[in-house]
Amino acid sequence: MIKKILIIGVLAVVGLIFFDLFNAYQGNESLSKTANYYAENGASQVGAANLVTAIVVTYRGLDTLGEVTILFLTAAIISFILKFREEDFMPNRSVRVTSELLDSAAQVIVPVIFMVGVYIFMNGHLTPGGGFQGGAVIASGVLLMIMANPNFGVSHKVIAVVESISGIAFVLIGVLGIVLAGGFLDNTLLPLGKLGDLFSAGVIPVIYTFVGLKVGAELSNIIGTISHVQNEKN
Amino acid sequence: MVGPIYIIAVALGIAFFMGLFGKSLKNLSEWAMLAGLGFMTYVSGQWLLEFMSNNRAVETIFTAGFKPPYSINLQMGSIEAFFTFIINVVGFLGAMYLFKDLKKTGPNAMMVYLVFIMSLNVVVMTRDMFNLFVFLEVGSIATAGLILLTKSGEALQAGMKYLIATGIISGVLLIGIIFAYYFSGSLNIDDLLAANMGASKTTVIAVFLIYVSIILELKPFPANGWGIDVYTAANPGIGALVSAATASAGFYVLYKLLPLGGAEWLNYIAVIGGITFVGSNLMGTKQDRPNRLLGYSSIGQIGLLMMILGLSDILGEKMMIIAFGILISHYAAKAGLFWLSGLIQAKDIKGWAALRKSPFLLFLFGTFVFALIGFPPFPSFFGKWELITTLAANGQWAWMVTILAGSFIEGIYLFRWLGYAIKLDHEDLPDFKIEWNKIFPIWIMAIVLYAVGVYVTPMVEGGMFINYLPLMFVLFLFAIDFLPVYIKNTISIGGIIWYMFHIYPVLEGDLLRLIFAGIFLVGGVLTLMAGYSKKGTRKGFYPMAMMMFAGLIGIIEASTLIEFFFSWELMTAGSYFLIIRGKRSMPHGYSYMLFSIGGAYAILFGFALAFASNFDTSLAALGSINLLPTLAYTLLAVGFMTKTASLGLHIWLPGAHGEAESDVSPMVSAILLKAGVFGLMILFLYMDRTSVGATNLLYVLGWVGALTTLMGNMSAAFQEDAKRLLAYSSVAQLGYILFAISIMSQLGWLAGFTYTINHFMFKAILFLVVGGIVAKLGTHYMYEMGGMIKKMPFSFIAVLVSIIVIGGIPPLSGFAGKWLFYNAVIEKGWYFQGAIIFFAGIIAFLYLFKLIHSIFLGQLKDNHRNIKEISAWILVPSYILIIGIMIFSAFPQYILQPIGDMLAPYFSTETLVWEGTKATTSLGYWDGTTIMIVVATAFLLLLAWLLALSSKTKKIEQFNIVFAAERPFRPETTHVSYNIYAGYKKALGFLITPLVTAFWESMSNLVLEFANWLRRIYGGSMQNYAIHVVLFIVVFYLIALGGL
Amino acid sequence: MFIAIAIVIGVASLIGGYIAIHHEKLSVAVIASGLVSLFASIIFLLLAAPDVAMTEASIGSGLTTLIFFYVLNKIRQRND
Amino acid sequence: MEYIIISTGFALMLLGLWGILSQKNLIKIILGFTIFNTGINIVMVSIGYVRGKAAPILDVIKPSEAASKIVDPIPQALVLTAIVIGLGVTALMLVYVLKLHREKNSLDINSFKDLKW
Repeated sequence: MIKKILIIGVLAVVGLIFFDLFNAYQGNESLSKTANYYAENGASQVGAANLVTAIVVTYRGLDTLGEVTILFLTAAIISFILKFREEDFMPNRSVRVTSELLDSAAQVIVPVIFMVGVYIFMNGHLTPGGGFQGGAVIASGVLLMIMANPNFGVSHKVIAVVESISGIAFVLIGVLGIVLAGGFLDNTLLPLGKLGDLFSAGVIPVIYTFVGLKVGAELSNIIGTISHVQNEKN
Repeated sequence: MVGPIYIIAVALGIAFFMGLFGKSLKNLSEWAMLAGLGFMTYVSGQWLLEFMSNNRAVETIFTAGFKPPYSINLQMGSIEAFFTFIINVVGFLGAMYLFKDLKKTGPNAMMVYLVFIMSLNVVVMTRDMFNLFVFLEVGSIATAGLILLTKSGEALQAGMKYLIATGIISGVLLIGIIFAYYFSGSLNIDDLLAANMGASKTTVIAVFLIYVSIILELKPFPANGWGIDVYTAANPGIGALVSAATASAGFYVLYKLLPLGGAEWLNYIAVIGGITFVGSNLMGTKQDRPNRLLGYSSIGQIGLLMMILGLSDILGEKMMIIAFGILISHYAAKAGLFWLSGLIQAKDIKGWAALRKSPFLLFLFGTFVFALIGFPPFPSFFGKWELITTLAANGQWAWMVTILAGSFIEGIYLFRWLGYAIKLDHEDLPDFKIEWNKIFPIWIMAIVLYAVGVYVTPMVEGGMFINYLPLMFVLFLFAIDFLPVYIKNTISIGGIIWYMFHIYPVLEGDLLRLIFAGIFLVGGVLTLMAGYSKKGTRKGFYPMAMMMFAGLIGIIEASTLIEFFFSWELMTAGSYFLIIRGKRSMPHGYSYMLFSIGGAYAILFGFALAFASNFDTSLAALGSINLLPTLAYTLLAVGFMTKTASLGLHIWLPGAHGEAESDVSPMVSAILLKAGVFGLMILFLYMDRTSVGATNLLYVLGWVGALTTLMGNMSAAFQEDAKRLLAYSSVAQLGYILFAISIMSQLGWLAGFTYTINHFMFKAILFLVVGGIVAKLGTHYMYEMGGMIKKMPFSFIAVLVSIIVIGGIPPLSGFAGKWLFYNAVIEKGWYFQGAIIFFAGIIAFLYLFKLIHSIFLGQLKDNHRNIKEISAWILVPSYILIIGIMIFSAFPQYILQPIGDMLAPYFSTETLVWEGTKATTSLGYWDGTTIMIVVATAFLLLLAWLLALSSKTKKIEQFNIVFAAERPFRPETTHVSYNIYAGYKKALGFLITPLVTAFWESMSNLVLEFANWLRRIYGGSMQNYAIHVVLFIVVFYLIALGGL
Repeated sequence: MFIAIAIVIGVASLIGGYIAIHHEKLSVAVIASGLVSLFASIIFLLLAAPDVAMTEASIGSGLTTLIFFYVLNKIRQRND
Repeated sequence: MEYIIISTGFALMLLGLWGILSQKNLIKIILGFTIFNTGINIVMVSIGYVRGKAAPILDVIKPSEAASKIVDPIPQALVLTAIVIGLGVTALMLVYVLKLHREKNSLDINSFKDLKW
C-alpha cells in the first residue's frame, strides 16, 4: 500500500513534468525550418510525392537502416533465445486439428494479402504506407497461414534468404550511393522521374521494396519462431 | 583512407550475409564476424593514426547527399576516432575471447555481436539526435540479447530488468528529443547545442529530459540496480563489453551533449557523478561476487568520469588528459578483469586464490587492480594527479575530498580481493583451463595500460622528468624471473651498485639526500645478500624488491612534486608485494596497503595545495604553501607518518614486519620506514616553521613521537613473538626520530639523524639474524627457543652489539644518539615528553633483555640439539653492518659534523660545536673516540681476566630436567622468559590496550555496516528498479527545475 | 467537430488503457491494448498523419496484439 | 484539437507508467509499455501538427505551395521508426517473459528476485 502511494506520488511529479511540456507546447502555425526545407525541396530533390517516405528513406535513411537492424536483431535474438532448430519446422508434428474451412480460406486469402502488402511498399513513395506497413501486412499473411495450419512449414531457409538478400541489397544501394552519387543512401542513383509516377523518386521504390521484403521476412521469422517453439518437458 | 561509413556498411553487410550461410557454411560465420570486427578496428585505427600524425580537419560524412540539418551526418574527428577505435578493439578482442560461446550459440549470436559493436560506433559518430536514439536502441536490444549467451535464470532476470529500465529511459529520451526539435526546429546535434535551450524557462525542460536519460544510461547510483544485475549475470565477456565499450560510448555521448544546457547543468552532472563514484564503491565493499564487484567498480569509475565532465568548466583544457587517463585505465583494466573473471569462473572473490596457479595471471590481476586505483605508471595515476592538482588550483576542496574518499573506498575492496588472490588459504582451488584465445586479449589490455602510461607521462606537467630507468630494470627482472635465485640476486645487487655510481655525482653536495640514498642503496645491497641463502627461483621476489628500491631512490632523486609522488607510490606497490609474501601476511599486507593509500592521498592533497599555491611543480613548492598551509602540513605529516608507523597509524606494522620473510623484514623495517623519515625531514625543512600552524603541528608531533615510543617499547616488552618484538621496537625507534626532528633544532635533528642511521644498522642486523634464527628453528615464539649461544655464537655477538646500540650504552653509537637527544630535549624544554621518552627508554631494556636472554641463554631445547649456526649469507651483511656501527661509534664526527654544518643554515643557532673528536653543547661534552678507547680497553682487560679464570670452571652437561613423567599442558609455561614481565603487565598493561586497533576496527565496521544497510535498495525486484529510475528522474527534476 | 471526435477518441483510448492495465483476464487486457492502438491510429488520422496511422494499425494494433496472444497461448499451454 | 490530443498522449504515458510501476503480472507490465509508447507516439505526432494543414503527400498539393499547405512530416517519419522499434522491444520482452515463465512457472514479477545486493 505504501508502495502504491509512493508510486502515485512519483507519477504526480511526472505529471508535473508533462504539465511543463504541455505548457511549452503552443501548437504550430507554420513549419519548422527543417520541415520547410523538405516541403520546398523534397519533391525536386527526392522526387517522392509522399514526403514522409522521402524523409524516412532518403533524408533520414540511416535511421531506417537502424530500424531494419532492430527488427533483424530482435528476430535473431528471439530465435537463439528460444533455441530455434530447423527440425522444429518440419511439418510432421501435428499440434492441433484445424478446420478445413479455415485452411482453404487461407489459401485463397493469403495470396491477396501478399499482393496488398507488395502494393503498399511498392507505392510507398506515392501514397501513405511503405516498407514497414507492407512488411507487416505480409507477415500477417504468414500468420494467417500458420493459424490455419499449424503444421504449415514456414521454410526458415526461404525466410532467411529473403531477409539476407534484401538486407544486403539495402546496404549495397547505400554504398553505391557513395560510389556513384553524393553519399551513403543517396537517392539519385536512379533518375527521379516524374513526380507521382510509379517509377519515380530514384531508388526509393527499390529500397522500400527491399525494406518491405526484409521487414516481412523478419516479422514472419519472429512469429514463426514463437509459434513453433516447443514446450520443453520439465 | 577508408570512409567511416564503411564501418556501418561492412558490419551490417556481414551480419545480413550470415543468414545466407546455411548449414554447410556455418563454420564461416565466426571468421566472417572476426573479419568484420577486424575491418572496423582497422578503419577507426587508421583514422586515429591520421589524426595523431597529421593535423587534419574533422571529417564529416554526409548521408543521402544532403547537408545537415536536412540529412543525418556523421563526424570523424580525433576524439571520435579514439572512441571508435577503443570500442572496436575491445569488440575484436572480446569476440576472440567469446569465440567458443558465440560459436556454441550459433550465427545468430554473432550477428547480434557484430551489430552491437557497430551500433556503438554510430552512437559515437552520429551528429543527429534521433539517429543517436535509434542506435542507442540498437545497442540496448543487442545487449539484452547478448546477456542470454549465458543460459541461466539469473541472466534472464537481469535481461528483463535491463529491458524494463531501458524501455522507460528511451521513452524519456524520445520525449526530450521531440521537444528539442519542437523548440529548435532541427534534430542536428550542432543545431541543438547552438539553440541555447537551457536559457529559457520553457525550453529547458527538453534539455532536462535529454540529460536525465543520457545520465540514466550511464547507470547513476542509486538508480542502477538493473545495470549491476547485467554485470552480475551476463557472461563476463559481455560484462567486459558493457563496461569497456558501452560505457565509453555513453560517456562520449554525454560529452557530446555537454554544452546543451549551459554551465548550470554541469554542476548537476558533477554531483550525480560524485554520488555515483562514492556510493557505488561503497556498495562494492560488501560484495563477494566477482562480477558484481566489477559491476560496482565500473559504475563507480563511470561516475568519476561523469564528475570530471561536470567539472569541465573548472578543469579547463586539463580535462582532456584527465578524462583520457582515467577512461583508458578503466577501459583496459575493467575489460581485463572481466575476462579474468570469465577464466576463473569463481562465484566468490575468495575463489580467485586459484590465480596463484599461474603467476602470469596473478601479474595481470595485480596490474589491473593497481591501474584502477591509480598507481604509477598507469595512465590513471597521471589523470588523478592532474585532477587533484587542478581542482586544488581552483579551490575545489569538497571535490578533492570526494574523489579521494571514493578512490580510497575502491581500494578497500580491490586490495582485499588482490590479497585473497595472492595469499588466501583455499582448500580446493577451482581448476580452470587456460586457452590462448582468452589469455591473449587480457595480455593486450595489460600492455595497453603500461604503454599508454608511459605515453602520457610527458604530457603531464613535470612528468617528463620521471625516470623510467629503474622501472626498465624491474621489467627486465620480470622477464628473467624463471632463473634461479643466485643469478637474479647477483643481477639485482649489481643493478643497485651500478645505480650507486650513477647517482653519486648527482647527489654529491646534498648530504641529506646522500645519507638517505646510502641507507636505501647500501641497505639494499646488504639485505639482498641474505637472499643467497634462499633456494629455488623465488618467483616474483626480485622484481618487487627492485620496484621498492626504485621507488625509494626515486624519492631521493625527485626534484618535482610529481616525481616524488610517483616514486612514493612505486615504493608502496613494491613493498606491498614484498610484505604480503609472508606465510600469514594476508591481513597485514591488506592493512599496510589501506594505510598506505590513505597516506598517499593525504600526501597528494598536500602536494596539490603546494602546487596550487603558486603553480610551482618543483619540490620547493612545499616551502611556499599559502593555501590552507596548516592543513597542508598536517596532511603531509600524516601521510609520511603512515610509513613511519606513528601512534595511531602504526597498527599495520607489527604484523606486516613480523610475518614477512626473514630477509624482507629488514628491508621493510630498516630501510622502508626511513622513506617516511625522509618525507618528514623534507617537509620540516621546507615548511614555514614560524607559522602558528606549523608550531602547533610540531608540538603535537612531538607528543605523538613520545607516546609512540612509550607504546612501542611497552608492546615490545610484552611480546612473545621474536619478530613482532623487533617490529614494535621499530615503532618505538621511529617515535624517537619523530620526536627528535619535531624539536626543530640542530641538536634535535642531529639526534634524529643519529637515530636514523643507528636504527638502519641495528634493525637490519636484528631482523636478519633473528629472522634467520626464526626460520632455522621454525618458530616465532621466544619461549620455544633458548640456549642458542653455543649453537650460534656469531649470531649472539651480532644481536649483543645491536642491543648495546639500542640501549644507548657506551661506547657504541646509540649512546651518541641518546646524549644528543637529551641535550636537545633540555635545550627545547619539552620536559614532560622527555620524561615519557626517558621512561620508555627504561622499558626498552626489558625487551632487549628478554630478546637476548630467551633466545641465546638458558636451557637449550631438546629438539634444537642439532641446530647449526645460521647461514653465512646472513651473517656476512650483519657483520659488515657491525663494522659500520663500530666506525660510526668511534668516529662520529666524520658524519655528524658535516650533518651539523648542513643543518646550520636551517637553524638559527649552532649549538653543537666540534673540536676534533670532541662535541660540546651548552650542557656538556662528549668524545666518541675517547669513550671507545676507554671502554674497549676496559673490555679487553675484563676479557683477559675472564679467560684466565676460565681454566678453573667445570663444565656440566645439560640434562633434560623439564619433565619427569608427563608433558605440561602448556609447554611454554615452563620457559623462564614466557610472560616474564607479568608483574609489569599487570601494572602498566592498560596503557597498551589496543585502543587504536579498536578505533580503526570500529571505523571499518561502521563503513561496512553503512554499505550493508545502503545496499538494501538493491532488493532484486525489477519493478523497484523501474521505480528507482522514475524516482531519479523525479528527484532530479524537482531539484533542477522544481525550485526545490 | 474534430474537437468532439478527439475528445471521444481520447477518452475511449484512456478507458481502453485502464482496462488493459487493470482487467484481470489477460486476454481482455491484450485486446483492450490493441484497441488503444486502434484509437491511436484514428488520432493519427486526425493529425493528418496517414502513414503513421497505417503503421500503428498494422503493427501496433495488429501484429503486436497477435504476438501477445501467441505468447499467452504458449504460457497457457504450459500451465495446463 | 491538438491540445486535447497531446493531453491524451501524456495521459496515456502516465497510465502506461502506472501500469509498469504498479502491476505485478509481467504481461501487464509489457502492456503498460505498449500504452506508454502509444502515448509517446501521439505526443510526437501532435508536435508536428500544423492547424488546418493537410497530410504531407504531394498528390493534389503542388510542390511549389507545399510549404504552406502541409503538416510537418518529420515527427511522422520519426514516429514510424519509433513504432517499429517499439514492436521489436515488445516482442523481445514477450519472449523474455515466455522464458521466465518456464523458469519459475510464474508471471509474478516478485518471483524473480534471485539477483540482489
